[in-house]
Parts: sequence; C-alpha cells; structure tokens
Amino acid sequence: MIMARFEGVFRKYGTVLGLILLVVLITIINPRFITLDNILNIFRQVSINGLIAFGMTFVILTGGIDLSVGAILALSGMLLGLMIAAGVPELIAIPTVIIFGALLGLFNGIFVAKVKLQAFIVTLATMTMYRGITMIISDGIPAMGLTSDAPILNFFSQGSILGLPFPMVLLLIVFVILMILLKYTVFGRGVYAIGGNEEVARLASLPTDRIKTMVYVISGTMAALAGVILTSRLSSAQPTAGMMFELDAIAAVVIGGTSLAGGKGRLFGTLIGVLIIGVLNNGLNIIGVSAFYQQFIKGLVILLAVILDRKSTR
Amino acid sequence: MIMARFEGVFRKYGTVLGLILLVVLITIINPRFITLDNILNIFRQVSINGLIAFGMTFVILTGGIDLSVGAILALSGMLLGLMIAAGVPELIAIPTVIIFGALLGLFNGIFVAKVKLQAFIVTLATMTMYRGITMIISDGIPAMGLTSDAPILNFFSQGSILGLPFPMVLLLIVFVILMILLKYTVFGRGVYAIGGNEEVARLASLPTDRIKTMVYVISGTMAALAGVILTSRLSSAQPTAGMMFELDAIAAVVIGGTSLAGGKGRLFGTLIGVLIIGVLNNGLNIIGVSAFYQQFIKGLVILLAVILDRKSTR
Amino acid sequence: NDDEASGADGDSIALLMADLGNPFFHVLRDAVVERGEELGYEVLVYDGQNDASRQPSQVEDALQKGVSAIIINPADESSSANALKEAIDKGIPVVTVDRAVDVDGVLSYLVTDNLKGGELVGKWLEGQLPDGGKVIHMEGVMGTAPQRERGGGFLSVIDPNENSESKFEIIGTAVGDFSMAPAEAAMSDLLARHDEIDAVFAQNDTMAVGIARAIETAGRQDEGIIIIGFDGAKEAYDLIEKGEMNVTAVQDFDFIGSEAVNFVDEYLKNGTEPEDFVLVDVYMSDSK
Amino acid sequence: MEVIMKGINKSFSGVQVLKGAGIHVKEKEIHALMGENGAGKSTLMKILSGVYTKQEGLIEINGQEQHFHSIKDSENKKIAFIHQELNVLNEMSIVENMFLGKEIKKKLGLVNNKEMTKIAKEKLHLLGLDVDPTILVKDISVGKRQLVEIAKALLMDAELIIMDEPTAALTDKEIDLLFEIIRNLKNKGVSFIYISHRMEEIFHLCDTITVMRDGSFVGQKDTKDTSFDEIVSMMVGYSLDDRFPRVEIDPGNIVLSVKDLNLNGKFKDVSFDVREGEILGFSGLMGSGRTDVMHAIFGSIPFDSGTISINQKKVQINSPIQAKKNGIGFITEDRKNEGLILSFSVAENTILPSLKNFTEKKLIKESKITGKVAEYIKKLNVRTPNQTIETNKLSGGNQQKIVIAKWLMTDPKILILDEPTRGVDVGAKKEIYEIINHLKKQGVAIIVVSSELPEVLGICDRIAVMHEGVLKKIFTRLDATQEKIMEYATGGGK
Ligand SMILES: Nc1ncnc2c1ncn2[C@@H]1O[C@H](COP(=O)(O)OP(=O)(O)OP(=O)(O)O)[C@@H](O)[C@H]1O
Ligand SMILES: Nc1ncnc2c1ncn2[C@@H]1O[C@H](COP(=O)(O)OP(=O)(O)OP(=O)(O)O)[C@@H](O)[C@H]1O
Ligand SMILES: [Mg+2]
Ligand SMILES: [Mg+2]
Repeated sequence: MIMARFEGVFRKYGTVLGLILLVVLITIINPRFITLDNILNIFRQVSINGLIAFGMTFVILTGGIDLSVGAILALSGMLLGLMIAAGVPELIAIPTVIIFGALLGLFNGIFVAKVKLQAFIVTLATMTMYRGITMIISDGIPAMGLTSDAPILNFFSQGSILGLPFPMVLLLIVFVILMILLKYTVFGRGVYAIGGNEEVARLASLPTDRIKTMVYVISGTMAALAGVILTSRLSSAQPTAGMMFELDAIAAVVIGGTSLAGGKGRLFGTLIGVLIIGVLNNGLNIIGVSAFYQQFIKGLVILLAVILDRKSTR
Repeated sequence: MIMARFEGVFRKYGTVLGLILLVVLITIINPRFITLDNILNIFRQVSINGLIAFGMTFVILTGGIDLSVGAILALSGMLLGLMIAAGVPELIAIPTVIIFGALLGLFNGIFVAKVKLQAFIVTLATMTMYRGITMIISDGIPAMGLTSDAPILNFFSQGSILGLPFPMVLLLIVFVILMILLKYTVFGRGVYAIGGNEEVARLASLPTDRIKTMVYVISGTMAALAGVILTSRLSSAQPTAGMMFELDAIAAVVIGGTSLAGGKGRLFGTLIGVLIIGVLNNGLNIIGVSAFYQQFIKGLVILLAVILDRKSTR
Repeated sequence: NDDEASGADGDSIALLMADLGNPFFHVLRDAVVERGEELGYEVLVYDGQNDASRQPSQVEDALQKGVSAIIINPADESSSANALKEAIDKGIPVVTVDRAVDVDGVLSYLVTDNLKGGELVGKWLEGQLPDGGKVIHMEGVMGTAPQRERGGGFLSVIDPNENSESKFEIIGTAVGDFSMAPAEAAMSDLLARHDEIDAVFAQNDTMAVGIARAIETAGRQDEGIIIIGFDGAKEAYDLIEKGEMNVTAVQDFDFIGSEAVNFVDEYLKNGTEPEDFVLVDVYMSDSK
Repeated sequence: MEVIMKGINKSFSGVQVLKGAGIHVKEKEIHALMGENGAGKSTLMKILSGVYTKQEGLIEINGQEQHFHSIKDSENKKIAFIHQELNVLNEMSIVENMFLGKEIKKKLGLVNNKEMTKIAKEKLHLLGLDVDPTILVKDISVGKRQLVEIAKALLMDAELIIMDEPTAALTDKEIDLLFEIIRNLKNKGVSFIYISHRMEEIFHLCDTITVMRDGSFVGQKDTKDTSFDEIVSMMVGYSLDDRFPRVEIDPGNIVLSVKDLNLNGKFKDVSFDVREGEILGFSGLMGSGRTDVMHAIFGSIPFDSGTISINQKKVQINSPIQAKKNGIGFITEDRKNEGLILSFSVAENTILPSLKNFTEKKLIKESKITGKVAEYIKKLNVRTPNQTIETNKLSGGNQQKIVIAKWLMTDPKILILDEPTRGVDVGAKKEIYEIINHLKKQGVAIIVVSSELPEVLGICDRIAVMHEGVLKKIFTRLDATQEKIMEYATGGGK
C-alpha cells in the first residue's frame, strides 16, 4: 500500500526522485553542499532561470516555444540600466521595463497567434532583432554601478525577507500566482486545451488567439522581471546578457515533464527542473569538478533526468 | 497564362522571390555585390551552413530537431585537428572524423528513436556533452597550422574544380545525392511519412525506428563534413567552433518552407534558405552596415521571408 | 581548517577565469596554477564561459567551498562586485587580474592597459605608414571591455573623426566575435568589397589568424596587407615567423598571473599588503 | 483463405479488453464482425494483422498455426487491413500513399514512379476513381481518401481483406461500387472480414455474421438464417424494440433563420428556418456542403454574404465565441480532430465550452465541476469508469456522448449536430436519438446533418436536401421518402 502510494508520487513527479538523488550524491561527495547558506545561495542563483522557465512553461503548454527570452532579458535589463543611469527614479523605471518586456512578448504573440507563423522561427527572428536593438540603444556599452543610488533595485538581489533572499521570495510568490493562473482560471485551462488540440479549443468557443498571444506576454514579462533581478545582481546592465538562457529555461521545462508538443505538464515540474539545473551548476562547483568536465556532466545529467522521467511516467 | 504559371512558381517556391528581391536590393546599394568573385565567395561561405542545413532538413522532415550539429562540427573538427597534428595521414583522418560524426548522430538517433525521448531535449543534452568532450580532448586549445602539410585537407576549402570553389562543388554534389535520397528512395518516402504521421508510417510496416535513427546519422555526418571544411578553411580547429550554427541551419530550413511539424518541405527550399542567410550576411558587410544594425536587420529579414513564404503558399 | 575528504578546504585559491574558450587566457591560467602549486596551494579553476552572469554564482560557490583566496579575471567591472564584497567582508583576499572590479577592499589588481594597448597599435601603424592608408578594423564581441577599450584606443589614433591629424581611412569595420570563423568570413566579404587594403587591426590574435587565412584564400597574400593582432599568442608568432602576419600587441599574462599569486601568498603568510594597483604595459612584438 | 481465431485474450495496462474472442472465416466468404462500441472488434483485427500481439489463444490460417509479431508477418500471409481511422498522409500524393512501404524499385534501388503511377491509376479506376494519382491526398475529398485506402489493399493481392468501417465516409454511389468490387474479389477466392455499424449494409453484403460483446465471442449466424432483431439483441444483450424513437410536439416560434448564405466554392444562397422544438434534418451526398454551412452559422469559418437571424433579430457571428453567446451549440462531425482533446480527461473535455460557469470570483472550483459532470454522465448514460480517464480510452459511442454533453452543458437554444451517430453502435445510436428528443421537448431548435437516410427519416420533422452547395428542397416528414431525397441529393428533382 505505502509502497504503491510512494510509487504513485514518483510516477507523477518522476524528476523529484532525480533531484533527491542528485542532492544526496553531491552531499556525500562534499557535505558543505547541504549548509543552509548554500541552499539559500542556490535559490538566489536559480531565481533568474526559474522566472524565465515559468513563463516558458505557459508557452510550451500551448505547443509553442520562445527563443527570445534571453534577448528580452538583455533588452529590458539594458533599458533599465539606461534609465537608472539617466536618473529616472527607480520606482518608475522598474515597472516600465517590466511592461516593456510584456510588449516585446506581445510582439512575438501577435506573429504567432494572428499571423500564424511558427513560434520557433518568430522568436528566433525576434531574438536576433531584440539583441540588435539592445546593441543599438546601448552602443554596445554596459551600464555600470547601477545599484549604488538605487536601493530598491539593489533589494531585488541583495535584499532579504524573513531571512530568505528576496529573489527566492519573489520566485516563490510568482510561482504561486502563476500556478493559480494555470490551474484555477479559464485562461489556464485554455492554455492546456490549445496545446491539446487547438482546433477543438477554438470550436469549444475558447478565445484561442488571445490565449496564445497572452502566453508570450507572460513569457516576456517574466524575462523582463528576470532582467531586473540580473541587473540588480550584477549592478550593471550587460548588452550581451542572457545568452543561451532560453536553452536553460527550455531544458528546465522539459526536465520537469512538460511535453514540447503541448497540452501536458505542470508548473511544479518546471520548478523541480529549475532546481535540478541549479543544484547541478552549484554542486559541480562545490565538488570542484574542472570546468571542461562540468559541461559534459551537465549534458549527461539532463539526459538521465529525462530518461528517468520517462520511465516513471510510463 | 504566363502570369499564372509565374505565380505558380512563386507559390511553390515562395522564398525564391525573397532571395531575388534581396539580391536586387543589395546590388542597387552596392553593385560590387554581384561580381563573380563575390558570388563564388558567398557560395564558399554558405557551404558550411548549407551542409548542416541539408542534414537538418531530413531531421525536421521527420518532425525532429537537431541542436547538436554545431557541437558535432566542433568535436569532429577538433578530432581532425588533433589527428593531423599527431601526424595521422589525412586520407585516414578525414574519413575517420566523418564516420565519427555519423556515430555522434547515431547516439542522438538511438535516444530519439529507441528510447523515445523528445529530440529537442536529447540533442540539447548531447550538444552540451559533445562540447564538453571537445574541451576535454583539446584542453581548450586550438590546433593550428593544419593545412601546411595536408594538401587534401587544404583542398577542401582552397581547391577549385572547373573554376568553382571546391566547397561549392561539394555542396552541390551533396545536394544532388541527398535530393535523390529524399525523393527517389524508399527511405526518403519514409522520412516524409514519419513526419506526416508516424502511426500511419508504422501501420504501413515502415521501419520507423530505423528511419528516425538514420536521419540523425545523416545530420551528424553532414555536420562532421562541415567540420572538415571549416577546419580546412581556418587551417585550424577551434574548440569553440560552430557556436549557434544550429540556429542558422534551422532558420535556413524553415525559411525554405519546411514545416517544423514535419512531413512537409523540400531540400531545394533549404538551399534557397541557406542562400538567403548567406547573401544577407555577406550583403550587409558589402554594404557596410554597422554591426549593431546587422543583427536587427537579419532578424527582420528572416521574419519577412517567413511571412512572404506563408503568404505565397496560402 | 577542518580537513574534509575533498581536501579542498586547506589552502586553496579560487581562480575565476572569464573565458577559457579563448586559448590566450590559458597563459594566464597556467601562470597562476603553476605559481600557486609551487607555493603549495591547490588552485581551483572556474570558467565563466564568456558570460558575465556566471561569475557571481561562481564566487558564491567558491565561498561555500571555503577557499582561502580569490583571484579573478572578471568579465567586466561590476558584475561580480556584490559577490566579491561578500568575500572581502569575510576577510578573504581578492586579487583581480586583467580588469578591475568596482568594489572596495580588493587586495590588488593587476591589469593590462587595453586602452593604451589600442593606442600603441595605432601609433605603431602610424609609424609603418606615415602617409596613412586604408584600414580595416575587426572587432571582438560587442559590448565587452576589451572590444571597447582596444577599439577605442586604436580609433583615437587612427580614425580621422577622432584624430584630425590622422591620414588614415577606416574603410571597413566588422565583428569577428574574438573568434576565428566569423572573422575569416567577415574578412572574405571585405576582401570582395575592397580592392585596396593597407592594414587590418584584429582585436585579438585568433581573429588575426582567421584574417590571414581569408587573405590567403582570396589569393591576395602578396599585396602586403599589414595584419596586426593583439595578445601575443603562440599562433600569432607562428604566423609572423612565416611572414603571414606582422605584429601583435603583447599582454604579459605570465607576469600578471604569477605576480597575483605572489601577492596572495605574501598576504596570507605575512599579512603584507601589496600595491593595490599594478598597471602592466602592452608592447608590440614580432618575435617570441 | 480460411482463418480461425480462438480463445484470444488481450489486456492493455492491466485492463482485459479481449477475453476468449474468436472468429472463423471460411474461404470465399464475406464475414461480418459486429458488436457494440468498445466490444473489441478493432482490437481483435489488430491482432490478426500483427499490429498487436495476442497474449493467449490460437490463430490458424489454412490449418496452420501462426504467431504474428509484426505487420510484415501478416502481410506476408496476404492479409490486408483497412483501418477504422483514415490512415493516409495528407501531404503526400495518392500514389505515394498507396505504395508506402511497398514501393516498386528500379535497379539502383530508386523508386519507379512511372510504374507505380500506372498501377495506381488502374487500381483506382477499378474503384471508379479516375483522378490523377500524383495529386496530393489533401486535395481530394474524405470519401475519396477512403477509396485510396481500399485501393492500397487491392495492391497487395491479398487473400483476406479486413475492412473496419470502410463506408463511414463514402457516398451511396461509392458504396455500391465498393460492394460490387468486394463481391467480384470474393468470387476470385478472396475472403473478407467486414466491420460496420450500419445494419442495412451487413444484411445486404455479408454471408456470415460473428457477434462479440465485452471482448468475448457471442455467436455466429448465417445471414440468411437470422434477423436484425436477433443480431441486435446478441450485440447489446437485450432487444431493442424501436430503432428510431420519436416524439411528436408542435413546433413553436422560428428561432434560427438563415437567409441567402453564400460562400464562394462551397455553398450558394442557402436559406432555411428552424423552430422551437423542431428537428430539421440535412441530407445530401458527402461533400454537398452541409458541414460548411453549419460551420458558417457557427462562426468557425467566414462566409461571403447572407444573414443569420436569431429570434427574428439579425446577428453578427464571426467566431464560435459569439455563436455560443447567441445560444448556438455545435457538435462537429469529426470527433477526433474537432470534438475532443483525446489526451484530456472526460471531465476536462466536457467543461471546455462552459468553463466560465464553474468559476467563483474568476477562480475555477473543482468541486462544482465534479458534480456537474457526474450529472451529465448519468443523464446521457455515458459508460466510463470515472471522470478522470482520458477520452481516448473510451469507445466511439461514448466519446460521441461526451461531445454532446459538452454542448448540452452550455444550455443551447439552437443545437447543430453534424453526423452525430457516425461510427456509433445501434444501442448508443438510440440513446443519442433519445437525448435529441429530450432536447426537442424542451424547445431547443435542432439541426441534424446526417448521411444515413433511415436516421434522417426516422427522427427529423423536416428534411433539407443539399446538392453541390445548393439547398434543393425542404421536405416535411410525411412527404419524404428515401427515393425522393436521393433524387434531389443527386441533382435531380425540380
Ligand atoms: N491501445 C489501447 N490501450 C488501452 N485500451 C485500449 C487500447 N485500444 C483499445 N482499447 C480499449 O479496448 C476496448 C475495445 O476497443 P476496440 O477499439 O477494439 O473496440 P471496437 O469494438 O472496435 O469499437 P468501435 O465500434 O467503437 O470501433 C475499448 O474499451 C478500448 O477503450
Ligand atoms: N477534412 C477535410 N479536409 C479536406 N476537405 C474536406 C474535409 N472535409 C470535407 N471536405 C471537403 O469539403 C467539401 C465540402 O464538404 P462539407 O463537409 O461541407 O460537405 P458535407 O455535405 O457535410 O459532406 P461531409 O459529410 O463529407 O462532411 C467537400 O468537397 C468535402 O469533401
Ligand atoms: Mg473499432
Ligand atoms: Mg459533413
């Protein structure tokens, strides 16, 4: 009985097992891994990929993909940097760039939902365009030393609430909000339905175009929010920030058991996927694996995690 | 009548129109673009992306994707470099790395076809692994000056046949072979059938697993062949070669009208897609567009090309 | 010192490299590792893979691991500032090499003067071509400090827009991303566009090698196009020896690396504070 | 070919689907296999054709025991299988589809397109289909696609041909031709296993009938020695007295009024009214444009001109969202691609159009859903183990009921049902008619599009007949006969 229930949990959350295994293994090799300090450290580190991956989960659930998230992060981060550097009050600048991120997502969404182009190619193109715009507006020069006169921006990475780092708190709050949005709203059900079969969803009188547009808006918003945290963390806005972040986010979503075909998956899985990648990055550093081997091991663990997930959900 | 036939061609090959427009536009801005020298230069340059994109076309036609091509290129190029540097005769080294590329593709293929994991995540993981292996075997150090004692390797980029650069000749030969494979063999039919509906293909008693594995082998082989050309071209093997090449190849395939959902598309379209990207890269340099604007324009043109293709095939 | 199984909690130094994908930085890494091991330290090497956002995490991870000192080759001036501040607050000595970090309390920083290096290249070129000429500028990864500083220094001398006395003309600028293949491809395009080129400045040697190869492919190696690299990498000297390249602006990474370890060692053993700022000049060289 | 299957057992992930199933097909025989939806007919045939492997039991062909492990194994024994679902690739040409996996090769291993095209043309001609075999399958009608599948089987020189509901998408003319071909082949020694839910067809065509129920063999009868009623009661376990129940009520006011609806190339000047408590039937050949008209009314495809009025007021319907707001429900004909998200559960599918009704302060309440879905499962007598099972695990008839439940939950004033009983067994068909009648009594205006004449005549109050996009005639029930409807449907009449 208990065994069966146990099995049930793992069938449902195959990758939780993977995460536990990974944590145990790393802890055995170097027990310093499991200190409170380090755990908070990991959460602080994963918050950026986490936010992006949450947005990406919505997109992937509809059967789409968003390759432009890294570029949106860079562009909105740079905009934030330029605004702060130009003396715009941070209470204006921060919301502005988050809305700006939403607009960049809207642009993606319109091409996918209304013009009906393939998401992969739309966001590949906008990725290049957004990166180009970042370069143009910044002239390729990073904005530096941003947090010295911007306490709120600084709080985004350095602050803490009840002893927990603010990025971690933010990640968890966003997680809860998005989970409610996904599981308990008409919109969320629509996201799954579109991924399941768009035509069926349309004929069931769901506003499919609007929902499809919205998921890109969410993804863009999350990328911009991640951009704020990164800018805060680095105290600077880098024009080349966020390179390849899209791949880490997609990996987290897929490791978390969401199907790239859409319609099937959960946000909790993505959180686990994000943690697996975060633990892996941190753990390999803590163990002291040499840089070149880290890449190889990372790839291998991703492959194993997905195999594990597949075996358990069969 | 003539108008109608004209229209038919464009409906079938929507992007041909895009390519022509692009060429005309660039030529108007700077007529040096259209010199024989520069045209041969473009063909020499696109041969690398072209070969990879041809292999990618097979993968995408089955509904898969191969993100590891850039990494396979780097790894097989590095292996070639190390072998040549170690004094292995080039007539042994070159075929060896091409077979090696096929094996890396086979590894991808097995995980996709037999273990039945999603192609995106398999090749994302192997991309990381292959890049890690490249770093490990090379210690991150390029192999230099390879062609000085390797005339055959040198011929791969510097040679010419009947006045045409060898990479161009190779590209066209491979194009013809792969086109025959795709259009006139049972295997090629199977590739389309699997992309169209794998279940239907299975019920027609096609060896679907074998075909799916094979397309990754082809993709890996093409990437390795591209790796040989790049190594020859640079006369050196760079451990970080081929970064983001997968995106250029996928873009070429999609611009060429092949659907990422699989089952629909043609190799000729990919060739046009490759040329559009090549002409764009070269043209922007020839016109002298500033680097910051190049990225933006590239993204925009990709978007326009896909819209054009969609409008014409409606 | 609680000696753990990993042994890494003894006297270890974390070396954070910005990008080991760039082989030239291996010189710096090797210098630090070699000197460190001579002095009995374990050196843990981290690779930032050319991504500024990785380094703060690596600093945090190194602190978690309990290293005794940090030598960092920062990806830029500010990204790892917050993380390094934490280290400094914990009393761990931090030495930055090749680039400064905008944080108080750094033990020392040893830096190649990239701006001055760029100017030096410009001046060297003026010396070669007193009557000016047509110049191509191959830039590294846009937005990175070496790209801005080397380019800025170079242009301040050569670009007529910035230096009215310059007799040069910049006929083409392209981005080679500090790596060989894009530099080679962009150079091929520029060769197709320009019949007359007098000199090319590549912001690092890897790109210079690609440029030389593109010139060879175009069959224009006999036009006497001057190729200038930056770094002082082995491959540059090889080409210079063969007469396919002219000169490179050398950064003395051997010196910077071993000196950084010396500073840390002195501080840990005797509490000696070194000079807080060591500026290492670039020099032009055409032979190893 | 003589085939004996005996004591066949098969389970899927622990659920036993076949228990002691079997069939005995003799040489030169057309053998019907009958049973309710989900009885296991298709599964049994998939075992005979090597798609699945059996767990227990015996398969004998011409007296020899067989162990099929793959489709190739059964093909080698000259067994061809035309599956229930259309198995064609829309993006490939007819000839490519026909020869898929069986291409004729030249030397060098290249495919011989010329030869294949020639043969394809011949085989298609046999089926009365004179199209260019090199055109893409997506450019021919669904009925023709079915014929392509049949042509595929003819290619094999099969000695046993299994047909799983081959006529579901064919016109009467095509069906007649098909039957002629089947009889011809039979005379040449080919045996057939024929699965269909159309009782008339079975009695018209088949020599022998095997009935199965709940995965088991129930009995075998010679067609000439049995009756509709006997077979039906063997299938469902009880006798079904009236196949087409009807209720008579006086229709009320005009609810839906369509005037001069046009869509270039699809339909022309279509006008009709539907009243409260009235069932308007739509008859016609496949491809006569009925489905397109319904989609236009529902807003899921745009139309060129014309007006739609509801309760005498002109309305603008540009999307299914507006259609629903105007009280229209639409049960689409293609349950797999338009009706259900097959990977979703019964509950998730059922609530899709009425999601908003389950919210409180914008948040969905799970508890509300469970109760409501249970109510409809009971009301429509849906046979499902629970609400959370994926719909692709249900039989066709029960899937269809879920699609109906989905729209009933929105309380439509106007309900359009497009081929509501396609592929549904006799028992479930009757249940669906009863649901329709119940709605009629509640005053819903109902449109039933159907290609089965007995059904249209059995349940509708008036019958509209379409031909090539034109609404030719609207009969009242008393005027309508099969012959008259066919006359108009094929372009005759005045
Ligand atoms: N692959 C499968 N996995 C699980 N259950 C299955 C599978 N295939 C069929 N079943 C179940 O087996 C039972 C028999 O299905 P089958 O398709 O053989 O019925 P059928 O008699 O052909 O019905 P219909 O007349 O609706 O086509 C059904 O309950 C069905 O849900
Ligand atoms: N899924 C489909 N794909 C392509 N063409 C189709 C499809 N469904 C119908 N058609 C074609 O569209 C035309 C109009 O068909 P429509 O469905 O409106 O007619 P219908 O009278 O309802 O016939 P059916 O019962 O076949 O749907 C016909 O030529 C039909 O064959
Ligand atoms: Mg069936
Ligand atoms: Mg219809």
